[in-house]
Amino acid sequence: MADNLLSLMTFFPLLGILILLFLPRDNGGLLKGVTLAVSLITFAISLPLAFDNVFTTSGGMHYREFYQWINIGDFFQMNYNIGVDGISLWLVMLTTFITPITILSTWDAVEKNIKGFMAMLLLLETGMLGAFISLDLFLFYIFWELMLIPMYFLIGIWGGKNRIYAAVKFFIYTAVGSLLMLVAIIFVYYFAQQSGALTNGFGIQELYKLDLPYNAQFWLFLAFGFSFAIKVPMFPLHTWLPDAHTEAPTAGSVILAAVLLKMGTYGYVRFAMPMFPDALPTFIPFLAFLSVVGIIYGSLVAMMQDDIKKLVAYSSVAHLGFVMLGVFAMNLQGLAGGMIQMINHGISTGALFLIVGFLYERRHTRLITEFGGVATKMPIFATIFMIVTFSSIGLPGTNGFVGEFLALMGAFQSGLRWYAVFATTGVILAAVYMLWVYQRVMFGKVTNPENENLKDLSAREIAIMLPLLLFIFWIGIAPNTFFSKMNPAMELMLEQMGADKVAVVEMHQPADGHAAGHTNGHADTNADHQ
Amino acid sequence: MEVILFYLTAIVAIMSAIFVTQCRNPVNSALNLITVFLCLAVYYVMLESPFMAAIQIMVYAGAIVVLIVFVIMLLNLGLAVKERYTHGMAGSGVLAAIVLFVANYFIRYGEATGTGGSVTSEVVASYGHTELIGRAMFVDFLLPFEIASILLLVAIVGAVIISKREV
Amino acid sequence: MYSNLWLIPFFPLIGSIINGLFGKKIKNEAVIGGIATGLMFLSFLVAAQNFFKLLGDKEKVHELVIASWMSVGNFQLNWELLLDPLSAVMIMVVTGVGTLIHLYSIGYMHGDESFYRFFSYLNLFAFAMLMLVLGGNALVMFIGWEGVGLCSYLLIGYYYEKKSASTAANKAFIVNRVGDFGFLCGLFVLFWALAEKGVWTLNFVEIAESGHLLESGGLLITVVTLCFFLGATGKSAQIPLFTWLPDAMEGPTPVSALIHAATMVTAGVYMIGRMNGLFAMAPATMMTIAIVGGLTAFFAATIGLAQNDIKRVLAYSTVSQLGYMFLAMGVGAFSAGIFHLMTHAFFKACLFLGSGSVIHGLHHAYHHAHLHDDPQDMRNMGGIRKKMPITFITFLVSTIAISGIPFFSGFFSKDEILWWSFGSTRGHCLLWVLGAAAAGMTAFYMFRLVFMTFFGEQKTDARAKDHIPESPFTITIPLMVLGFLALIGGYIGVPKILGGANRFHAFLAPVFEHAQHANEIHAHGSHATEYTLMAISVAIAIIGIFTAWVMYVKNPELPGKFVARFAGAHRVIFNKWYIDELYDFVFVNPCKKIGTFLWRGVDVKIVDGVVNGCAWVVKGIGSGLRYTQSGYLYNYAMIMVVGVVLIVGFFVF
Amino acid sequence: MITVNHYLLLSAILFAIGTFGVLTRKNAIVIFMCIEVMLNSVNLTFIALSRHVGNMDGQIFVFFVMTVAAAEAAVGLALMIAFFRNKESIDTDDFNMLKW
Repeated sequence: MADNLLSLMTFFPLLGILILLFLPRDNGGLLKGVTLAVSLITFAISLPLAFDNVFTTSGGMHYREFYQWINIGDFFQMNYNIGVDGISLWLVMLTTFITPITILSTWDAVEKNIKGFMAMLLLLETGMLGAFISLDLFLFYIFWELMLIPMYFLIGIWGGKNRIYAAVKFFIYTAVGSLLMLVAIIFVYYFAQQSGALTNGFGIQELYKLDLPYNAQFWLFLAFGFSFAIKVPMFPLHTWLPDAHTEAPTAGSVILAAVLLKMGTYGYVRFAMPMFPDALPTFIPFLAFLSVVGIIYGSLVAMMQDDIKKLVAYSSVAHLGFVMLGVFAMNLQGLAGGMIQMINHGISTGALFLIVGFLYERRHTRLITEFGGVATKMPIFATIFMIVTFSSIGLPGTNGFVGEFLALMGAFQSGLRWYAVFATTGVILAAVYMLWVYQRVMFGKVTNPENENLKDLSAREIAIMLPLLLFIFWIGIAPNTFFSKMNPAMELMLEQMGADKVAVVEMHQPADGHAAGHTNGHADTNADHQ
Repeated sequence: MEVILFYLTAIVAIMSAIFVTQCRNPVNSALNLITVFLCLAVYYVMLESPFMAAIQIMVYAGAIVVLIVFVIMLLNLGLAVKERYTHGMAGSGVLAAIVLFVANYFIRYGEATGTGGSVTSEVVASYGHTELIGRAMFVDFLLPFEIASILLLVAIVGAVIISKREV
Repeated sequence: MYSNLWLIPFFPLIGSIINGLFGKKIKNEAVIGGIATGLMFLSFLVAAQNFFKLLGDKEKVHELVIASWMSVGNFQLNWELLLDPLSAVMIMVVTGVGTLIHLYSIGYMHGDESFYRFFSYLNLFAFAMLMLVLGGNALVMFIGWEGVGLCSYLLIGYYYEKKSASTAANKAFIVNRVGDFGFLCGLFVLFWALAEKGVWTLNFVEIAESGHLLESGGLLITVVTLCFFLGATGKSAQIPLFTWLPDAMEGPTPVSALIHAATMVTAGVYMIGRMNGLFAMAPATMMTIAIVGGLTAFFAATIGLAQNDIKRVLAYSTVSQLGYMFLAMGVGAFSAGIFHLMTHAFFKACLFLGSGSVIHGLHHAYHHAHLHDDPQDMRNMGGIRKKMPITFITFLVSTIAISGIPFFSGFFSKDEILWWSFGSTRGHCLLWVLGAAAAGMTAFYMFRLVFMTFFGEQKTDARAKDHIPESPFTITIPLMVLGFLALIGGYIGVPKILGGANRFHAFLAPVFEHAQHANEIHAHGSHATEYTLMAISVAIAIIGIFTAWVMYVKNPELPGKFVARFAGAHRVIFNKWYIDELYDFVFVNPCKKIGTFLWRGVDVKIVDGVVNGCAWVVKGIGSGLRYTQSGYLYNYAMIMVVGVVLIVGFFVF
Repeated sequence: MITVNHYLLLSAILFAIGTFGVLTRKNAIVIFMCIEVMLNSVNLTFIALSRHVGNMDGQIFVFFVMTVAAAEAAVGLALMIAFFRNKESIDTDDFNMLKW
């Protein structure tokens, strides 16, 4: 059992799909119940991971499984090579945690073809879990593409009015990135074979050890980075996100925000950055710049939205900017901030999409102007929305703060000081757009007669939100639960990324970085003082 | 003798082929097609492949053309001939000429390599053509043979499905 | 030894949770109010116990680590509390005034629909404020710092059905966020600067110990302290971020008293006091603080001259008084600043509660008479002193205290500030002039307020004026206690020159003295100068009071003439120097425009334009090429043959 | 003496005629027959060369071509019947639904 825990967890949802196939198509309750049960069992299977203390002591890969899969002699090998470490651990947990919640949230929302919908959700879960645990580059690519398909159908079949456009846009955007990545993967493999370094398929731990020439790293990082940047999404490759989010059904939006976007950031941490450490110093200023632009841009655009869902979508762009900035800081604080912010974003933004979903189910509109004074009609909803809003704003004591704070602190300590200053303005802007929308939706008098009969949250809806609220406070107050298991893995990863090669200001030594050109002014003045 | 037979048969084959392409009535085309097949069977015999000749007559002249004629009769096409039954004569003629030219060039300047294989006239005479074919087919080409049988099965099923009324 | 310190913030938190979750079920106002007030009082008792223990203790700095919070590599952060004289004073003020205001709220909020919500918020606020003052490292302090901002937001927007209330709440939070931006930047830069020296810490004690590693007066320390000061201006409503405080008066009056007068807004002052070691090392920042403080004191006082809303006058008065405190901090009179913070907490809380009592009475009267007049407009008041004698007396005492009349609490603290601003090594006589002028105006507008409200004819609508009752005892008891404190609170800090021992100063000395000595900050000058300055400031105050008496009691028509004479100046002052409009013009509207432009312009037109443009090009090519698909068999056959010929031909030739 | 080239030339002529027929005729069944002519010309080539090089493989190939031709005849004619049923015609000019 424990030997194959990860495989069991990953493929259990597929088993669920198999069960669904044999159930009658008309019995919606049964279908939903079975799906929920399957996702809950998946969660239960994954639980031992969260309680395993091996992660606190060792940063390497655990729960390894290795089987040969496609083996054409020396020409082509790929293996079923999976494992989990402190970095992927919480993302895996987030996935198994969020999926039952989304399934529960669609209880009344989906009417047509429930069977297909549920099957897609489960397929998506398998894809996401597989991508997080793959240690073989090619296997990763397969799962990466596998995620794309159910999401495409979720948007395209169960989406809103403009769903076809959104689904195609989402698909093509992502596919373009994926193809670039595929080319890069093939090239890496080719190169590894040439150098004779590869004995183990596309195993990333061996690819880490490849010493590619700078030129190759440059182009490969570009290809990988581009692909992941689309998924993150980083400015200016973000425009699929608002459309996809707006048109997707609530469950789709939640999973898209909570997990799928993390694929991009995770890809940077796991693949792009450690595999091509020499190219990093060249790209980091540029990427950090885009992250900061994303933060400010996303916030400003979010401010002016009239559709709540779009607002949340743009706020995602800003939040993920913090993640990326933290990751690019290339030090432990920044990386920890980035990683925890991924989880946070999954929880907070997922919760926000659920909240928008609640409103949408009641009123079938998402326009802010249609609402107003909802707080008087739905006090419990108002409270929950308020907590989530402040979590999204990053109020200390909630999860958002821990992530933003550490990410920014990391950035301040690295060569990204000036970027961090601008990124910090995002803290103000986040308050502006979130509070403004909260005011317009919840406060004031009920002006629209259609809002008179709004019902407060049902027990099911409260049950959906409670676990999320729990984690909002848990991460905010005792993040060490998470950090203690992430730290060893992050230290290893930073070593692999060659954190010392990048112009990071280490203790006792002032910045000398060539790459950190922008920061020189600041660092020099500091050096003068010494 | 052999030369005369070759040229005579060639003339018949070519003429019949032209009739196949030019006859107004499809039934006539079909009949001419049989002639072409028979001529080719003659050549197969001349090439010391009597089994292939037999197959040629049975499968092509026997089965396929019968099928074609059947369909023609079934659809009653013999009477439903339109005013214009051809098109693009000039262009197609030029194209066919070019094809011929290319093929001719190919034959003239090409070189058939690998001559002198194990299957000589003596071998054929001593073993018999049928046995040779059988050996090759059921020993060396067993798998393709089986696949071909499946192909035929699929084709039969497909034909039945397609020609069903509902489609 | 001080291990029960954590109980101080814990009690209100419990209260908040109980009332927040179960208040709706409890329903009984007495129970809800009792829980909130009782827990607050318990917290006060624990605070008092710790305070007196600290008084008798030789060791003045105590830290209590509760648990680890974040631990990432070298960065180790704990949930930790810090008790030293400074935080001891603050917890006494917060819990003491807090308890009184809780008690007051039971009476004031009587009959409110969501009574429990109010008390839940109020307790939550007390928790956050106590975390702020007790926080042992900058981040725990920041929790409190943002937490009070959150509660301020919730309480200002308490009447959320009113658009103006929710807008004011948003404004308060967002403007505070601007300050928080500064706070965070300061924190980051400080942490980085210290980490470079090998000290990875945010702990206040350790920061104070290793502050000397940074170069005194250097750029880095100036940047750090200026960033922190930006944070302080946001929280404490100083120029340029003061605009939110007057709007914050949309909240219920006890909120204004607790949050926007006594406690939260003084957080900035407290923070500077907490980091006095760093600030003392940055003379440029100190000067900035002093100038900003002085100017705020002055400008806010001018705006206060012309307001008619009773709470707004008090709000501007608060801004002005906070300016005083910053002036004190800026000139290095840290203990004087904290002293004024404390006395101000007493008399300003009393004033707000008194005004609340008046509003409550008027509201009651209007309600009785079915009128909808504004119960906060002073032009509808007058002559109330006979109706509400207790309110009147306590109000008058506090007004005298704020005006700086000798032997009331405000006199001692304000005078010490003025003296330091003149005589300190970091002071300047112009700062004194600003302060003194503001003091005169304060005396004027505060007495204008008293005269308009309590003296003269009753201008309240005739139908309502006989129904103004004195407030119930839950309201008057806090008033009396606070009035008493406003009267005598100054005696713990009587300066040496007046024969006192200035025990307050001595008590805080362990916190401030080191930095003052190390950076040569002290007030110098002869006793004669000090006496003279004292006399001048008292004279100015009396002139202010007299002017108010002349204008609002003796010749009530005088103000009208005055306004007519200086119409332009009055309009500017009445409209608060058009600062709000200026900010709208400079920040808010451009932000909105940029946002719209980025969305409609960049996002939709440029980025999506490129994306859809690619799709459009592909589509165009496709729709051109599709005509090659004629659908005719022979066309395809022809093309195929041509292709075969070409390919074979290519290989043949 | 008849060499292999004679056979090849003859098969080329037959192939060209078949091609010509495919391109010019409108009647689908006649086109089909022309294709059979082309296939047979190829068969002839195979057998001729098989003899020439002394190897049975070419003849086996012919066998498979015949198999395919038979399958094609079955399916192709079924298609024509189906088409005729819908369009009352097997004229290729009417086969133009698969366009833009």
